[in-house]
Amino acid sequence: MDALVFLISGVLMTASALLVVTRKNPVYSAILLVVFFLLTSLNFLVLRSPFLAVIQVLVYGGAIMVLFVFVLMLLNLTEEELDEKVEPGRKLLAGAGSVLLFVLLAWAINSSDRIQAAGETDLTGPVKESVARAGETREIGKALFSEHILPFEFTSILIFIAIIGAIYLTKTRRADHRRTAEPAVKQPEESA
Amino acid sequence: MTLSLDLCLYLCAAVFSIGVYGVLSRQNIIVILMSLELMLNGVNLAIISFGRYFITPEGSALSGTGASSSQIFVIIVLAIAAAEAAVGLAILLAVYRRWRSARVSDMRLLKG
Amino acid sequence: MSITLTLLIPVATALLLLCIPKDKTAELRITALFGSLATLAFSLALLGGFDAQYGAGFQFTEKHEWVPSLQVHYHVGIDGISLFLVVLSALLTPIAILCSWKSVEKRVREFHIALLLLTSGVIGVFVALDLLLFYVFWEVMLIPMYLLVGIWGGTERIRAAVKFFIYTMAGSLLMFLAILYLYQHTGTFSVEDIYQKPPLTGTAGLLCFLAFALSFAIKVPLFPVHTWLPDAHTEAPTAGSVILAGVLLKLGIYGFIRFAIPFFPEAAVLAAPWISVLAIIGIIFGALMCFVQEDMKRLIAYSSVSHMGFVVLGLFAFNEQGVQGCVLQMVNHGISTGALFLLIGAIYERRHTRRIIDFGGLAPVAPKLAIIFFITTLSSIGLPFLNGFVGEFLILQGAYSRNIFYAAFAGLGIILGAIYMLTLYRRIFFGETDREENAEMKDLDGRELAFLLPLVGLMVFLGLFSPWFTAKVQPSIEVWMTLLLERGG
Amino acid sequence: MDKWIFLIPLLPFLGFLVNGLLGRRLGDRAVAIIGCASVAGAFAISVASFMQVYDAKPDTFLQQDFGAWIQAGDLSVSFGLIIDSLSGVMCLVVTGVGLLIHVYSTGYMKGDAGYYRFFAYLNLFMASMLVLVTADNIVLMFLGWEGVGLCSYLLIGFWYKGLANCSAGIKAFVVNRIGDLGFLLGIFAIWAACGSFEFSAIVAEAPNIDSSAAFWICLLLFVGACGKSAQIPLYVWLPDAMAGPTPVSALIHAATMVTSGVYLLARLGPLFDAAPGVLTIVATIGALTALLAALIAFSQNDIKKVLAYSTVSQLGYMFLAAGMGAYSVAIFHVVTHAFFKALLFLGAGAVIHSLHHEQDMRRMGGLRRRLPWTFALYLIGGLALSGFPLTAGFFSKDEILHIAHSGFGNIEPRSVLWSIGLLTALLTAFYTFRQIALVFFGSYRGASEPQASEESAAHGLELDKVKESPLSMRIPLIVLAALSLTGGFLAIPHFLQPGIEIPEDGKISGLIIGGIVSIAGIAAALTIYLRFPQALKGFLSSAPGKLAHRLSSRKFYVDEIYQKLIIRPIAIIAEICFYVVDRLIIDIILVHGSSFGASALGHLLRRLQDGRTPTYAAWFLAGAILVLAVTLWAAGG
Repeated sequence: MDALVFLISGVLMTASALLVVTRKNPVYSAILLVVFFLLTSLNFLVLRSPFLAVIQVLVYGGAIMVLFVFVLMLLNLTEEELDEKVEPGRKLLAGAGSVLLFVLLAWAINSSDRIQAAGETDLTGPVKESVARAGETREIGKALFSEHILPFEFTSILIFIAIIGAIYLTKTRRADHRRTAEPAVKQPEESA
Repeated sequence: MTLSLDLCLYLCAAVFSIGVYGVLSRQNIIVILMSLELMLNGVNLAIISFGRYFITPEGSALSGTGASSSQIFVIIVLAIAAAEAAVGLAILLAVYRRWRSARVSDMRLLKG
Repeated sequence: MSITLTLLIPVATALLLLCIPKDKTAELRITALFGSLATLAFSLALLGGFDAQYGAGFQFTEKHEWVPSLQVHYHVGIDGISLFLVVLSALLTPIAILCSWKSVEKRVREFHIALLLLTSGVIGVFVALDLLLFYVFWEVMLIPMYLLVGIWGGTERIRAAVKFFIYTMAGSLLMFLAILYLYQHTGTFSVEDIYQKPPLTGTAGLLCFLAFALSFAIKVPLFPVHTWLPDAHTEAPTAGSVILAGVLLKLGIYGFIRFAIPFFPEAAVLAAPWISVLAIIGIIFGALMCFVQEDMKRLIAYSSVSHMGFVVLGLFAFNEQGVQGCVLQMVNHGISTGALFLLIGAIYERRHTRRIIDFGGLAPVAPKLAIIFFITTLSSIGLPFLNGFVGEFLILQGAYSRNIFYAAFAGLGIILGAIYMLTLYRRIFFGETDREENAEMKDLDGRELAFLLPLVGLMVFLGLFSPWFTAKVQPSIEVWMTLLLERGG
Repeated sequence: MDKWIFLIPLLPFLGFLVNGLLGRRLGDRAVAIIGCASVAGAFAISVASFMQVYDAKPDTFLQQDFGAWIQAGDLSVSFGLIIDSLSGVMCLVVTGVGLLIHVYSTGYMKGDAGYYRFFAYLNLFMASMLVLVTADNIVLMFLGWEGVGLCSYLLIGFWYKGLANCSAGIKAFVVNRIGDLGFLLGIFAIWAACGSFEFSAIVAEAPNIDSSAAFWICLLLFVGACGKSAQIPLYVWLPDAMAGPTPVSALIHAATMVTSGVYLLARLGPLFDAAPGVLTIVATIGALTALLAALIAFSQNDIKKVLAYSTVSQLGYMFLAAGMGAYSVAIFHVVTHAFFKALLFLGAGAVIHSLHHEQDMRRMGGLRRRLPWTFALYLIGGLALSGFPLTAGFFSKDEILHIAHSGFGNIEPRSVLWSIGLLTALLTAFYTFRQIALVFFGSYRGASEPQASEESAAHGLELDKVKESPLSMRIPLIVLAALSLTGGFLAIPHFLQPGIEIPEDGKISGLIIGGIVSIAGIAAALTIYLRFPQALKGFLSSAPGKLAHRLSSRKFYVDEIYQKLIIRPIAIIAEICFYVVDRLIIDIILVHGSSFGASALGHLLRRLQDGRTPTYAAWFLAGAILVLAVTLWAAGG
């Protein structure tokens, strides 16, 4: 049953991911990305991580996607701007590179004995208990606020800094206004 | 047929590689950022899979201590991904205001 | 009587300088001076407490764990060979500060901080008994020197500084590789432990030796990797030149003595004839270079190449006379060449030129300068009665015992040395005082005498009472020679 | 007395310190007193020590050791002084003649701006020379050896405003240094062979040294002696050294320093005896130098240059004697030569002083009436130099010729060298009296030939303004004249080598031949220059005469040859080294070449860094793939 769900959602994930990176219009990409996130969340459930599945939907499907869409709206790129004009050679190279990467990764996965041997070990007693409950919210909370409190706090500081940075970067300054008002945009070529 | 670790990992590798392709082939910075999110998701999925299957009699092999380590890992990655998306998009906005372009090829100041 | 204190005082003084406002130059100078004098006092305490009869091993050792996982220790100690080099470094710092009293006006605070850190770094190199610690000091002292040349130097300072930096960096990177290889091979960074382990032989030993040797040869500098020296000297401020000539060049020789040769005795013996020949070429070549120089500082720089060739020659004679002469001559060269740079600095301060043809007939105008310059010149050309002779005598005796032709060809350097130094002296001090600027030049003042007379005193003292020096060094050299023999040198 | 011998060099040294450091404030009078008193003290102690050595049995000596000077391993050099018969004699000569010259200098240098400096240098010279003489080991001797070289340099360039003087000083120092290198290598060789630097040990070890080692040691030492004692090929500095004040020429470049090479040979006599090959070289070079210098002396116009070449020539005699193994005879000539050559130089100094620093003999003449004292004393010196019978030079020179003719000890007679020596004796008498004729006889030419010499300081000094020099300059001359007349009766060879056996055969005939040669030379010179100056002019204007004169007056072009063959090439090599090797090959091609290579590589790599993030990302990916592939390959393989 698990395997079946996983496989179906896996195929869909791959497909949606491919569509995300290939759609010309970023709005489609964004919508497909939401689909991808939801499918991922499903797979998290299959892998016995219910808490993460929820978080995945909330953070990725909610917060991050809203950000993306919001920015898309803000920019409101025109048709011409959306035209990427990527040379086919570049696409080919990128494709070849990523396929090569996938092949290598697959080879690595395939050739690793430990990965092949990993599976349901026969667990007994309290260990089995704790493993079974590892994905539960309570366990995660316990671990997060005891054993992993330091990284957790660091992460919060990091996010805090990121917020400040984001605000600072997006704050419109007068100089920017003036510059944007100028018709002649300074060409990147010149500044190079 | 049962679900196994290598199967999960193949999926992760596929998602990751697709993300890489996106990063390399696209010009639109927003899409590139989306591709980055794809890559991160691939990694997250891998971590979860390892946490699920790499179990020794003492507990999860990922950290050697609590069984929830992989979950914590992913949570932190998630938080960082959120931060990254926020900062990245903010930079994108600033860049767009400056140069009226969201094309990554137009940014070529990064050289000596 | 603690090495660590001697190391820390300059650093502490540098930190103290940071707390003084940068426009209070007088206070800055005085603080730096006292700091350096305190360093000198501590190094003299080391000298006083040094026990020449102690026998094998190092004295005043301190050992603390630093990076336990790599077995890196803070391990310091001195023997007779490093003792005088430490004292020399500590002696030249207050002199360098005094000689810059008026000539350095730019970024006074940073200047003194750089000088003090340089002192610390240099002393650190001489006392480090842990290879990694040694390497850290070796690199650390590079930076202040680079800054001294690059910020307070002459017109071409940047080029000179970069040349200096690239040369020394190139050498030290190779050395670092060799250190890591050695660590992999012996499993320790401790110098004393490596002495006890069987030495690296064969190709690996030779390659490691060459890596060390290149780094040290650049510092010495040995022909043909000497060309950074004239540039660095010419562009460096007087204080920088004094430290450069007085101490930095000795680091290379010291490295040979402490590390390269005892670590890889087989390779050292194999390379000795080649290095000796290079040293002799350096002696003659450096001397010949002096004939065509127009700038007196550059001339002295080339004479340093020549003199350091002697030092290397003595070391690679691998006999007691040669090594003893080498250690003595290191100190001698520090004193006499240091004094020459100070004198040229004093002249430059007055006339703002170093071109020899701008001078002439200074002897009646500035008799004190003339006398001290003359004594220093004599010391530099190795006249008996002054320090240079004893060192050169021992070196040549050692070289003679190794190979007669070494001594004969190196001896040519003595003749050439007399020619260029006396000609230089004649061109500066003798003849008619035909230029008005020269006729109005002031003689040395009290401050300058205060740092020159001790050096002159040392020249005479070491020239007449060298056994005081050699007796302290002798046991360490004997230990070194036995070590070399035991390790198959 | 042996407790006090350290004062012999120390007193003049203290004089040097006091005069050098405080002289400017002390005033000329005090400086002169300190200068002379310190040397007088050294002289007194020398006399006392000498008497003690003289009274005692042969082979006694006074020795004093002040601990180590240089020490390294088994090598040790001590501050040790020794007074034996040899160094005693030398001490007496050095301090005695030195004292006279100090006294003379008080008058000669009067009014010179560098008065105190002069006495300081002179005292330093005395100290160094006395160290050289009294040292009991060869390294300490080398200290004195270099010290006198230094003082010679300082005193030649005493009038430092003239760059030519300074260059002469440098030339002297450098040529000496060339010799010193030989000396130094000889010292090293001695240590290698004997394991000691002490003269007593070296002499004791001498018979055991194998012959080739002895040959090289002695040859190297002889190179040193050649430098200091101005022998072929290193004699060129001595004539130039006449740029110094005349008392200096008398003291350093005639009486004392230049004889230290002979002293060295005498000191190490037994060692040289073990190297007969070197002795042959020594004797040959001595004889050739004697001849060459005498030939050059012929045509010199500078009063001091004539004396300088005559010094070189006389030193040649000394080496001829030493080369015959008769070191004591050589020292005998050293002593007598010190007397009469100092007398001649000081006499020349008196002439120069009276003529207000005129040195060109073409602007002298007829001075015997205006300077009767000087003339008389100079004449005595000239007679002694010419070997006029019964003067000092007669005995010592003829002893040398006699030994060369009859052989000495194991050494065979060398008739060729003897004949060269005899010819030189004739030439010596001739050029000496040519000089006397030019200076003191004939008519005064000082006012009439104004352009004779460009260097002349005096311009047409009238004869009636020429005055005799002061008493302080005359007394030393009188003492030296007395010694020049009587010095030949001192039995120095017998004193130094008690068992000396000088062959008796032909001794008397030798003396007679010597006397005749000397008188013939004198007579010829006086006749030609006073009676037949026209004939001389005629000869000089003929082709061979011109050639001979040019060769002689241009000193056989030796300086020019050295200039072309040694000095120029060195200068050219230096230029080439600097511009080609240092600048071009090392700095530009190697250093800049490598930096250029690095920057070219950098330019190439820069192309990769086009500033586009995707490109960087692509490289990033490539790197990742590479790492992955390598890791897998390594794990799989």
